[in-house]
Order: sequence, then structure tokens, then C-alpha cells
Amino acid sequence: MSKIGNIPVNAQAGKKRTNPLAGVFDELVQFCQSRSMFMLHYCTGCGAIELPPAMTSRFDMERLGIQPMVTPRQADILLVTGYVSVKTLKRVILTYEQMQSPKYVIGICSCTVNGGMYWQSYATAKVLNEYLPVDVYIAGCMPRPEAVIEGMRRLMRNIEEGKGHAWKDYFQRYDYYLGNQQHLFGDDWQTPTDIIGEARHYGLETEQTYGEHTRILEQHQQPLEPHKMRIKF
Amino acid sequence: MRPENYQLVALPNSDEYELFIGPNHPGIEGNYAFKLKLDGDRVISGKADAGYLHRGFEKLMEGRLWIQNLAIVPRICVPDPVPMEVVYSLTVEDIEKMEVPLRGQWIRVMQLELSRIASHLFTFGGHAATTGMYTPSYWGVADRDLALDLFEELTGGRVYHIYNIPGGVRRDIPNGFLDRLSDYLDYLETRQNDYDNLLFTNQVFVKRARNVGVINQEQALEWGVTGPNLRATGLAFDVRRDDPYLIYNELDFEIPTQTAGDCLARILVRRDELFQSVRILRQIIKHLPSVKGPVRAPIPNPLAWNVSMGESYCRVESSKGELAYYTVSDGGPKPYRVHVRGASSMHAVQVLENMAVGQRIEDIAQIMFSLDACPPEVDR
Amino acid sequence: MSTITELLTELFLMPLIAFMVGLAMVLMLRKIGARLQRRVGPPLLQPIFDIVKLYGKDTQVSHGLIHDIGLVMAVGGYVAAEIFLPVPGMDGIADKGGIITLSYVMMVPSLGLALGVGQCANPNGSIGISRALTAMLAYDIPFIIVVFGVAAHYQSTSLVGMIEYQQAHQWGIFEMPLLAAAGLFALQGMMGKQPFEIYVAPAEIATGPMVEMSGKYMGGLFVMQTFQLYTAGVLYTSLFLGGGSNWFEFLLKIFVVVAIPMSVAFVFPRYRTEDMVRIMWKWPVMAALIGIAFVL
Amino acid sequence: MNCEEINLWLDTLLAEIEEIEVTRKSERRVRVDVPASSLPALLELLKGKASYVHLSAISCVDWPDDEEFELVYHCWSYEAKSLLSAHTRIPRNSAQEFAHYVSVYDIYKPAAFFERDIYEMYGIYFESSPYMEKFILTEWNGPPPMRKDFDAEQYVNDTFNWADYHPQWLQELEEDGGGIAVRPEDIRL
Amino acid sequence: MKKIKYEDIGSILNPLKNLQFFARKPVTEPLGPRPAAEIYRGFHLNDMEKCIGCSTCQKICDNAAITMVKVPHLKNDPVNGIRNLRPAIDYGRCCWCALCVDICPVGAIELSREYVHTCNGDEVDSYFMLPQEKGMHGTVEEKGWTKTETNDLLDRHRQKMGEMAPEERVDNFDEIVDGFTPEQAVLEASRCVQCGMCHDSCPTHMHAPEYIRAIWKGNVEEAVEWMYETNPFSHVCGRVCTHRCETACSLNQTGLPQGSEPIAIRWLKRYAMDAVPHERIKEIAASKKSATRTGKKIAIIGAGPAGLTAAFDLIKQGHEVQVFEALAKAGGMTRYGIPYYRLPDDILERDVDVILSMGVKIQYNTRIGKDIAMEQLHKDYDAVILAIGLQSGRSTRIPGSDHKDVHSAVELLRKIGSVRDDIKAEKDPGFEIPRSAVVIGGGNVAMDIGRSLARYQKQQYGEVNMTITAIDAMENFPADDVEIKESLEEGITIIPSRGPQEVMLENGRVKGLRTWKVISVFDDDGRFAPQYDESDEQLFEAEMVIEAIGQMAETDLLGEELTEQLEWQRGRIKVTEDGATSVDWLWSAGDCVNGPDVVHAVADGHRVAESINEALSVER
Repeated sequence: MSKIGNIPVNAQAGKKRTNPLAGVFDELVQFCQSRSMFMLHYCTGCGAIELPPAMTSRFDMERLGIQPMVTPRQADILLVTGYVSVKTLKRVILTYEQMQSPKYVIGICSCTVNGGMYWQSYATAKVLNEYLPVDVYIAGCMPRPEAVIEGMRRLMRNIEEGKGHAWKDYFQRYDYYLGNQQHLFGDDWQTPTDIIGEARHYGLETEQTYGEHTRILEQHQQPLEPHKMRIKF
Repeated sequence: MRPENYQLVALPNSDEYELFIGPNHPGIEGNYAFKLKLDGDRVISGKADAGYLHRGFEKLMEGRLWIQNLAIVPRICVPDPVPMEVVYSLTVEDIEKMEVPLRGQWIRVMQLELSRIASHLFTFGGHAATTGMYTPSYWGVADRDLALDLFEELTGGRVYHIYNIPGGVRRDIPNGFLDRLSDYLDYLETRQNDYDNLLFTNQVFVKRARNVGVINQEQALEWGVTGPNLRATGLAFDVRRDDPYLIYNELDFEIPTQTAGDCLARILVRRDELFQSVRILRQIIKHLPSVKGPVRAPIPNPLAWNVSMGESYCRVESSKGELAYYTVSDGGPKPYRVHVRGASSMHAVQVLENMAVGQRIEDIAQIMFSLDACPPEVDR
Repeated sequence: MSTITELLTELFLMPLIAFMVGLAMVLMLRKIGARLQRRVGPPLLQPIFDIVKLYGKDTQVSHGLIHDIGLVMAVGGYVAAEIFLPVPGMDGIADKGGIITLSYVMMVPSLGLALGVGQCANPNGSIGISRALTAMLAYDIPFIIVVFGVAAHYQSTSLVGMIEYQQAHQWGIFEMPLLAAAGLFALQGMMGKQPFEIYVAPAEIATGPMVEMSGKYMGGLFVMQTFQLYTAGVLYTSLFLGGGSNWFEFLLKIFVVVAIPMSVAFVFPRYRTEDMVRIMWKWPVMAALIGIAFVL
Repeated sequence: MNCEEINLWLDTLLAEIEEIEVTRKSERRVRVDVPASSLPALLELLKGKASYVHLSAISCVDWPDDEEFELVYHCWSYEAKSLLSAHTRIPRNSAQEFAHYVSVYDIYKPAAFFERDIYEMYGIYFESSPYMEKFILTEWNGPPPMRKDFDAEQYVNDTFNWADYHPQWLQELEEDGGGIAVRPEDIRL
Repeated sequence: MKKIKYEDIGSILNPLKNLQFFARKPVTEPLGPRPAAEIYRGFHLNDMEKCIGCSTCQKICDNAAITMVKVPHLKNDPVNGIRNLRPAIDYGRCCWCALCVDICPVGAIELSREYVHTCNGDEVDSYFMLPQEKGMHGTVEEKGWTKTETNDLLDRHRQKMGEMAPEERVDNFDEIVDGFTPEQAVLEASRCVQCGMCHDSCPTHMHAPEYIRAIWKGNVEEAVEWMYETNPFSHVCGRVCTHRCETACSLNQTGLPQGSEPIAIRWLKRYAMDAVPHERIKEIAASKKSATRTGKKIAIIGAGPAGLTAAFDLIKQGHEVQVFEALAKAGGMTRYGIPYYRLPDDILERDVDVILSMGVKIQYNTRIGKDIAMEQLHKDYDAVILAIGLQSGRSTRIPGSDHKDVHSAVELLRKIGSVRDDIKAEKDPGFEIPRSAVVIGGGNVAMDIGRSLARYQKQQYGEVNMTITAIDAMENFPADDVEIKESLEEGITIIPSRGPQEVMLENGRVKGLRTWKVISVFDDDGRFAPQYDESDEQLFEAEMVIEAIGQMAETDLLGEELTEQLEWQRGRIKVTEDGATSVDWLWSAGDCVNGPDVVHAVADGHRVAESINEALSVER
């Protein structure tokens, strides 16, 4: 077991695979990943109103193996359902970083692409993939449940074909994403997750992982101390 | 700088601790947060934290033409968008002294009531889910979806209808729409028994909801509670009847009330209200064919429409409570100021904060859902 | 040699069968829910997809050794329980341990979970586990009374013996209807289904104990769930429905047994903790005690 | 108390409060203009004597040309079924960080929400209001955004980037001598 | 409805009744998109042929989602109201409100029922698309939200302009239309969608969108400023312009069930000019005048719109300008060709006065070639502009057309115009008014003379007996529709599709006009070659026949030498685009080179002034 930041991690990733069946095994895992997607239950914007229909009886996403999960740790997909205000964006990033790889982001509605109808708004972030790598976009304002399901199926196809790797991009070009985040949130922005450590851990670090923005981060970073907590039973 | 919601806080030297519900939490309606200070599982105090859905609507509206704002107003309350469009149109019509043709008014009321049904069905599911019963939310959302199908047929949009326009509505109703609406109402009435058995008379649910989140009439008036939440405390007040707009004074409907003021009373009021809406819609189905004429009064070219100088405060009864817009025009092509008094702006913040004190942690989500608070109305 | 090999084979096969049957039960659970909720529900292999997916996650966050041990205890406890549960043709060590051991073994997973979750330092998890332990306390009282009653009735603590007795005479459910009813109640609590679902409560405490579980830990919980459903079903079948003389009968019985609490779960909300305790200590305990009185 | 009595009572109010101006806009809508100093007294009377127990909203309008903020208190009477909007104007104090006014929280509890909202959006400080702190805009560092002198569009253009599209069809058009002619931001009305 | 009381607690078994749903079919829809509703608001469609590129959709779009893209292979013809711009939609902004559909003046842009579009994270480009007939993915068969009469947002109909009733106006020369009231003007201006077609189609490219918007804002002075950028004859153009802008106007659409009338751009111009005090107009005009003097002298022959516009421009640029006018007053055809009821003299006087106030000098009653030789001008001035207009009418040359009672329309109009100089009598034009007359021609001149004479007839004989006949079919009459309508109202008979064959004489007096029915006017190649149906002969009895079939210039003032030096083209002086003739000091402008129309003349004046200014600056 190793540690990323102060969170201990077990992972096989990055290990040399010598097993001849590794390829078959990987395909099996990919297949299962594409058919079992846990969706984070986070209504960031108004597009969230079309998710209940998509999840419930009428359009029943569970047919595709998609079910809502309530914590980021358990989720595979982060649905960004529409505009993200700057305040929400911080939480979205935190949430995203807490999710376990492989993880996928789906950008729903116009707003995630180019600001949507809130393009004049001082409070919302405009282009989502500046801050997070996005796997699939679904057009609409907001997209109907059928369109959401079509988007999910596109993601399924991508995963099955081994194409959905946007999450790796976050490690590989962390400096870019961090730079955009800092531009919006200020230089003292930091999250509890040690992305660089994680990138190193997975062997996903590239030249673009580091840069001026990560240096700024290092200056401000404070170690996260878990708080002691007691609960009266 | 880390957002505080992600730190776990233990208060020094005591058994008290803080817990964050939201913004990413299934027990919160929408993207909203509620900070709790707890002693064991009893709430000492609660503090609402809004702004996650803040888009600066009021600022946006000042930067857009009068008619362009139609597209953004429904976004202020996603589950129940029609009252937003209507009340905005009402203020503009009031300032311009425009008369909406009768047929347009009837169609508006039809939408408003259908929207109320859709919204309440949504709320039932949400409320039930906070008590651990998920089946009503599956049913409710699916039944609401049938209403959305009707909306789609009527307005061309499932959720955001953008169908009301200052002066009336954009198009006339399609052929055979009233028959399909009538079928839907029949269907809803056949479902009533299922819902009653599953939810409203479910012993366990009643036990969970009764005497939880009690607010009496005096407190309700003091804290500015409106809508079904006020009616659940025994005051039969409804903007539709007491400050009538459109053609509501020609319609025959009751104002359901309860006196207990707890979660159960609130959901029962909503249930009765849903079937009152069915009753209103039946009257509309009967009358609408005999109301002839245009559906909308002509408006000037929207690109160059200077609404005359003036101000207007218009209110409607949305499914969440009293919804009001204060619109000021300086005689220009864009609104000078639009103030949105969201129906939930009281419920989700001060009322919830007050109600939470002394409650158990397992009831907080239920209280929030039973108030039917809609966070985007708070954030705007 | 044959007995040892046979035993070892049985010890290996019994958890494996439990797992397979448990997966089918999970599927059934979801299908029942889907049907009541008027929808289609997941595909047939969904439980397997979920578990393989969770084990195939790249990141696996652990919260320390105790966390891991807790999970091992949770799964291990049930795996251990499986070998105390006789199935047609295989008795494992059921005749040796008896029902008392089984009852103790079945507490291990909850304690293990409590241990593991406590390490996560997530308030939701802590609240959840405190509720879970309370819930355990609540359903264990009637459960233990039922177990004692049954044992007293059959004059045996061996499940194998009980099954043989029932197959020879009459099903326990007909001889001790009150105890069977109380047992069904306890079963509902044991499976953590509504109205006794308070410790998961996604809407309040974000699935409680599971809140910090992810990747293979979550997968472990999913595996645990399969064992849990299986254990509950087989135990009840063995106590009251005469076990199974052949596989078809056996499987039919356990699936029917498990289907009852599952169906009930989808039409009820959850009780509050104290309500749950009150209910559990009132009706099932009363029924069980009266049942014992009849038995004795 | 019915509508006529309210009207009568409002007339007597004219005598009680200085510089008050009452306009009846329709059967259920009354507009009252009062100087800032008399407003709390008016609201006190409205709630205490005239059954206007429900504060529907407090709206703020920025009038930079007049160097004033207009505050509008919308009060509703459940008994008289009439909505009274009390308008008052306070100086804008552009030079200072905040304009100041008094809170009516002790008269109407809902005022706390609206006062906090106005505090955030317009920078008006309400003395003795219970929550004079950030609520919606906790993570906003700019000026109060609803003020007319805050140019949101400018801010957005300075802060955010826009998506950069180069679809195939556009490239083909550009090769033929066409391409983007009028961008939407060029012709905003 | 079953009531539930608060106190009711159902049986614990009640919820279990819902286990019946095991036996009910699920309500789940099959996977895959359902067909959307009939008026669903899905992705955009655009009829590329119907779309006129007016970019109104772009202006209404609340999300700034529409970019106008130039599509080179499409028709670009602003004069007929078509541009090759087409809307491209950014689905990263669009909210499917369909306001673009509702406002589209032609109903080209529509929404489809298609609603599924997904793409991978790196394919965001697909969110920006140019809608076509087949939609985003080329698969759309059915339209969704389209334009109907009900959801049309544009105000399609003009403000009613007050005007005199036919019986009131027919016996006098008072101006017919009242002009807009301020309220009407604002409302009319508010109909404008600011597409700029009018600007592109106007010969002198007046800033119509800008001044219309200024009028809408209530700022008439700003409107006048915009007008003086391009047109010193705004008063005149506000009344008698041929308003190509209104033809090109996006709102000038046929084929819509609700009908659609163009913005009354001309009347708005007139309104703004009338609303601003004359002195203020002078100031506005003067404010543009250059402070520096170039010392160059330019002579302009003819004080018509072209000449005076050139004079106005040149003096603004600091040159010294001298205008020579053969007649007693300035204005050219606008004074001597357009009847009083359309353009009162005092209005024209104001335009001329503004130009004079800039410092332009006019020498009246000076005929070049007679009083001053061209050579003299060449010597005295750095440049000369020939802006003499078209003074004489063309003749049909049919038998009998040389009779003294067969007149050319321009000539008569000039007589009428001259008489009015001293307002001694509106009632006496200085020639004998016929009791009955027939006008040959279907243009505005024909209408002018017909209506003028009709007024005299009414005054003198108490009844109108006037026939206008032309070779064209009614719908192809070159005259404005309004003119035709008003003529008919005033009791004039208009008989289309008649080819004049002979002026019938009897006892030395004109008896009437013999005509044949026209079968076709042009041959297959589009050349003028009328075909007649000789069996359908008709005789119009009249005391006077007036020919109004076109005008020509009298160029004898040039002198023989110069005439030979110049290059000619089909009887007109050949000029470059800038109006320069083949002689380097001589420019030519106005009707004599470029069509009979005030606004063209003004445009010509600008062009020539620009050209001269350039030529002179190069010299310097």
C-alpha cells in the first residue's frame, strides 16, 4: 500500500502485466465497466430535472446498468447537468477528484459547452472542459431523457472500445486544468486530493503535468489534517 | 482555500459536531446545502447555504430585451416553470395595460394547473424518497412524464415551454389536445387509489411524517410562509382565489387545508390540491372550446419594443407558494429591474432553519422536501 | 480420505453456491423493485457486471488497515456462515457448529463493518454504523428468542437435525406459526430492508456505512450482500420450511422466502431508529415469547 | 377590516406620517411613497393596526442617475386582501462601500432574507439586521453585482474564454471565400 | 375524489395491495428516441433558398447563439433583398426557445423534431452548425416548430398614414399625405428589424437602419445627422423617392398568409426632416464642413439633385463651387418635373437652402453654350460637372404624333412647374387645359402629368376626363403602386396593355388615340418588340395626347468640338463608374447619364464629387 498525499492507496495500475490472459481480462473489465455505470447523484444545474425521468419507470436507465449513487467514491460517471456556477464548480472539481478512476464526465445541456443561455452571467463558468476533461457531451437545453440515454450509450460504446480515457488527460495535463481553475478561483485554490502524487502513482505524469500553476499550488498547499471526530451514541 | 463543505469539523471539547447536507447529497432538493450543528443526532442549529445555482437572473434580465427574457424566466424554478412565464408576462401586460384575449387566459390557466399537477407529482416522489420509499418517486415521475408529453404537444417543449408571451400564448392548442388531456385526468384519477394505498395512508409513512416539522399558523404568518405550506397550518389562503388573476374567479374550486402544520399535513394538502387542479382542468376542458377568438394580443416588434415607463408587482400561486415578480420599466427596450420573489425563498432558508432546530437528523431531509423548497428560486 | 476431501470440497463449494445463488437473489431483488416500480429493470447479468466493474477499478482508496480488516471480517463472517448452513446433499460443518455458533458468526459482519467504517472518519458513515449496531440490537433480540424457541422445540441446536425432523414430521412453520412470523420480522431487519432500512438511508446519511467504500471495498460489500441474502433465506428455510430434499425444492423455498421481505421493502418507507427498536422489541418479541410458551 | 376601511384608514395615515403620498392603482394595489425616515413607522402601523402581516418582498431598484436606491416593501393583508407597496428612496453613497438603511426585521421576520439579499446584490447595509453577511455570493469577490455600474458582460468577457469552433463545413466555406461574417456580439441590441 | 383525513391511518396491509403491480405491465418505453411531438422544438432547419440573410434571427437570439456566415455560392443581391449570409447555430448557447423562428421575416428558419445529438469530448465542433433543409445530421424529414400566423412576432402592417380623400384633393395641388405623427413614426420605426437591406439597396446607401432606430428612440436630430451623411436632398427624398429600400426591405414579403408590408422608410425620413427645425438642419449640415480651403474651383452645370449634391459634397471638402442653372430656380426635375401635390416647392426650397447655406453659389438663368461657352468654363475652373438631366421627352413617332396638341409630358410639367414660380394662379398653367386627354406611358411621369391635368380639369370643367394607357400589363407598370392607386381614386382611367398606333385627327384637331391590344412586350431574348392583337382595336377619344414614354438629354450645349472629343454610348455620354468622361476635366452626373430618379442622381452626385476630389488631390 502506498500513499497519495495522506490518503493510502492500493492500486494495481502501473504494474507490469505479464499474465498472458491480461488482454482478455482487460476486455472483460471494460465490458463490465461499460455495462455497469454508477452515476453520481449531483444536480449541478437545471438539466438535472430530466434525469429523474431518465432514471425512473418511463425511460428506466437501469436497463443499461446505470444506477444513481450518492457518494463520489462509488460513482463512475459525473453528470454535469447544465450550467455550473463558480461556487458549484469548486465542488464539482472536488467531487471529480474524489471519484475513482476510471471515471467519466458527461456534459449535459448547452451551458457546459459554451456558456449556454447564461453566457452573460457573472456567476457561471462557461466552458466546462477547461476545468475538467469531458468524455461525452449531450446537446439540448435540456436534453430529453432519450437523448440522455443516447449519450450514455455513446459512453458505453466508447468504454467498450477502450476509448474513454479523458480522465487520464486530467493527470497528463494537470497544469492546464489547474491553471484554468486558478484563474477562476484565485491562486490559493487547492483541493484535498494530491493529483500530482496520483499521476505519479499511475505513471501518467507527462511534461504537461507540471508547470507554473503547479508551482503556485505548491507554494500555497497546506497538508490536509483529518479532523478528529467523536459521535455520541 | 478549500470550500468548507468538504472539511469535517468537530467542535472542540464537546459532543457537538457539524454535518453538511449538500450540495452534493441525495437528501437535498437540487444543488443546495444545509449545515447542521448536531448533538448526537439532534439538531442544535441549522444554517442554509445557497448560491450554488446562482446565475444572476436579475442581472441577466436587465441585459436582455423584454421578449428575450421569456426564454430565461422558466429556468428560475425548474420543476414548475409555467408560473414563472405567466407572472413575468403578467407584469409586462400590467405595465403596458395590455388585455390578454380570453382564450389566451383560459389556455394559460390550463397550463398553470397542468404544471401544478406535474410539480406535485414530482414532490410526492421526492418526499417519499426521503423517508426511504422509492416506489412513489418512480411512479410520480413517470406519471408526471405523461403530463410533460401533453406539454410537449401543446408547447413544443417538455420542460421549458416558453409558451407564454406578453399578450397571451404563442400558439393555439393543437387538435384533439383536450381529449388527450381528459384521458390523462381520467388516468390520474384511476391512480389515486394506488397513491393513497402506497403513500398517503401508508401507516409507516404517516408515522414518519406526523408531528415532524411542525409549524403553527402564528409562526407561519410571522415567517412569511405561503402556499400549500401555509394552508397546511389552517389558513385557507390562495392567491388564485383571494387575489385573482387571469380567469380564476370564473372557476369553481376548493382550497384544501389541514391544521396540523406538519409534514403529513403538507403532503395531504398537496394531494388534495392536485385533485383540485384536476377539477379545474375538467372545467377548462368543458369551457375552452366555447371561448373563441385569438390567443394573443398583438405586440410591437420585439426587437424594438419599448415597454412604457412604470412598475408592477404581480403574484401568482405556484405549486410552491406565492410567486411574485416586481418589474420596473424605464421606458426602454429592456427591463430596468426585475425582482423575483421566489416562492421558496422563505421556505428554503429562514423557515427551514427555524424548523430544523430540535429535529432529528433523519427528519431534516423530509422537512426540506415537505416544504417543497426549490433552491434555484432562492439563488436565482 | 474421502470424508476429508469431501468435507473440503463441500467447504469450498458451499460458499461458491451461496455466492451464485446470492447473485441471483440480488437480481431478483432488483427485478422485484423494477416490477413494482412499473419498469423493466436491469439485465440478467447485472450483479456480475457490477462486482467485476468494482473490482476492476483503477483507484482503490483504503482508509488504513482496520478498514481492510473490517471488510474482510464482513465478507469472511458470511463466508464462514455459509458453511454452517446445510444445503441439499452438503452439510458442511453444519452438524458440528449448530445454530448458536451460526448466530454468533452472523454478528461478525456487522461488527467488522463497524470497525471498518469507523476508520473512514466520515460522519455519515459513523452515524450509519451507529444506527446499524442499534438495528442489529433491535432485530437480534427477537431473532435470538426465535432461535431459542426453535431449538427448544426441536430439542436440537443442529440445523441438520432440525431439517431432518421437519422432513420427517411437519414444517416448522405449521408447528410454530408465531415463531415463524416473528422470524420473518427479524429477517426483514436482518436483510436491512424497509421499513428497517434506517442505517443505509441514502437521503439522510448518504448510504451510511457504505459512504466511504469504493472500488473493491464496495465490491466486497456487494459480495457481502449476496451472501447476506442467501444466508437469511437458507436460515429461515432450514428453521421453518424444512430445508430442501432436493435442489429444486430448496432453491424454490429460499427464493420465495427472500422474495417476501423484498416485496414488502418496496412499498414501505423506513422507520426511525427508535421506532424500529420499539417495533422490533414489541411485536416480534411478543409473538416469539408467546410462541415459546406454546413450544415449551 | 375590509377594503374600504383600509382606504379610510390610509387617509387618516396621511395625517399621521409626514410627506406620505398614497396612490391607489387598482382595487387591490396601493402604492405609498414615504420618506426614508418615516418608513419603519409606516410599516409598524401597517402591521400593527392594519392587518398587513405578510411582507411579500422587499425590492431594491438602483437609480444611479439620481444617486439613489429605491426600496419597495410589498405588504399583503390577508384580511383586506390588498397589497400595499411602500416606496422609499435612500441615498446611494457611491463614494462609500455601503449605503445604509435600517432593518425592519423586528417588524417583519421575512425581511431578514430580503435585506441580506439586497446587502449582497446592492451593497446596502441594514443596521441591526440579523444576517448582514454573504449568503448567495459567498465566493464572489467583485462589487455588488446588481448595481447598474457593474458591467456583467464586460466582466464575463474579461474572465472567461469561449469555445473555439472549427467545424469541417466552416473550413470548406472559408476556402471558398466565405466564412464567419457577423458574430453575435457585434450586433447586440 | 376520496377524502383523506389527517387522522386516518390505513391498514398496515394497504400498501401491500400494490403488490398487484407484479401483474401489471411496466410503463417503460422501448430504448431509442421516441418520435417527438408535432410542434417539437428540436434542432434547426433552414431553407437556404428562402432565407434572405437578413440576420434578424441573430438579433432576437437571447443567447448570442447565432453567427451569420457568408456562403459564397448563394445569391447576393441586396437590391432585391437577398444576401448570401446564413445563420449558423451554436448549440453551446442555443436554448431552443424558437424566437428565431417566430421572428424570421420570411419563415425560412424552422425547428425540426430531431433532438438527439451527442458527441465525444473532443468533437465539440459538431455543436456549431449551419442548418440546412435536412437538419443537423441530414436525416430530418419532418418539421417541428414552424411559423404560423399566430406565433409570428413581427408587426407586419404599416401605420396608417393620414391622407386627403380623393374628392378633397382632386381639385387642388395641396400635398396629399399628412406625414406621420410622432407616435405613428415611433411605432412605424419600431417595426424595423435592422437588417440593413435598405442600406445596401439604396443607390446612395443611406443609413436607414440607423436613422430609423434614432427615430424609434425619439431622437430625430440624430436621425437627421445620419441622413446628411449621405443625402442632402433628404426633404425631397422623404417625399418622392422611388424607395428601393422598401422593395428590398426584409418585411416586404409576399406569400405569407398574414401579409407583410415593408417599413415606410420614406415617410420616416420625411417625418424626421419635418420634425427638426430648419435652422438646426443647417447647423447639422454645416458641422460636417471641412475647415480647410483647397483653392480649387469647380463649375457645375445644372442645379438639379445631382449637381447640387456634388456641389454640397465638394464644398464640404473645401472646394469652391459655382453652379450654373438655365432656369430661374434651382431643383431641376424635382422642381420642374414633380407636381406640387407630391413635392411642395417650399419643401424643395428648404433642401436647396441648406445647400446654399453651405456656401454654394448658383448663377440662375444662365444657359451654358449660349450665355457662357463650355470652353470658358474649362478655362476658368479646375473641373466641370455636367449635370443637365433629361430635359426633353421621347416621342412615340406614331402617325399624327407631330401634331401641336400632342405634347411631351416633361415639357408640360415644366410649364406647370414654371407657372407656379409666382404663385399667381394655380389654376392657370399657361396652356389650354383639354377637356379630355390621353397619356401614353405607365411610369411615374405619366401619372404625374395625368394627375396634374386631372386637377386642372376638375378646377376648370368640374370633372376629370383623363385616360392613361400603356403598353405594359397593369402589374408591370413602372409607376409606383401608390401612384396608380391614387390616380384611380382621382377618377383617372388606366387602361393597360394597349399599344398606341395612331393619333386620330379630325378637322386638324386631335380626336383620339387608336390602340391595339398587346400580346407580349418583349421577345424571347428580352428585347423590346411588342406583339399586337390587331383585331382588338380600341379608340380613346381625347382632345390632347401626351407622350410620357421616356426622356432624353439635350446635349447641344457641349459645342461641336467637345461633342466630338467625347465618347458616346447609345446616345449618352460615356462615363466611367465615377462619372468621369473621356475628357479629363469634364465629369457628368445625374439623369443624363444614370437613369431618371432623384436618389440615383444624388448617388451620382456623391460619386462624381468623390472622383473629382480624388483627381484634384492627386494634382495637388
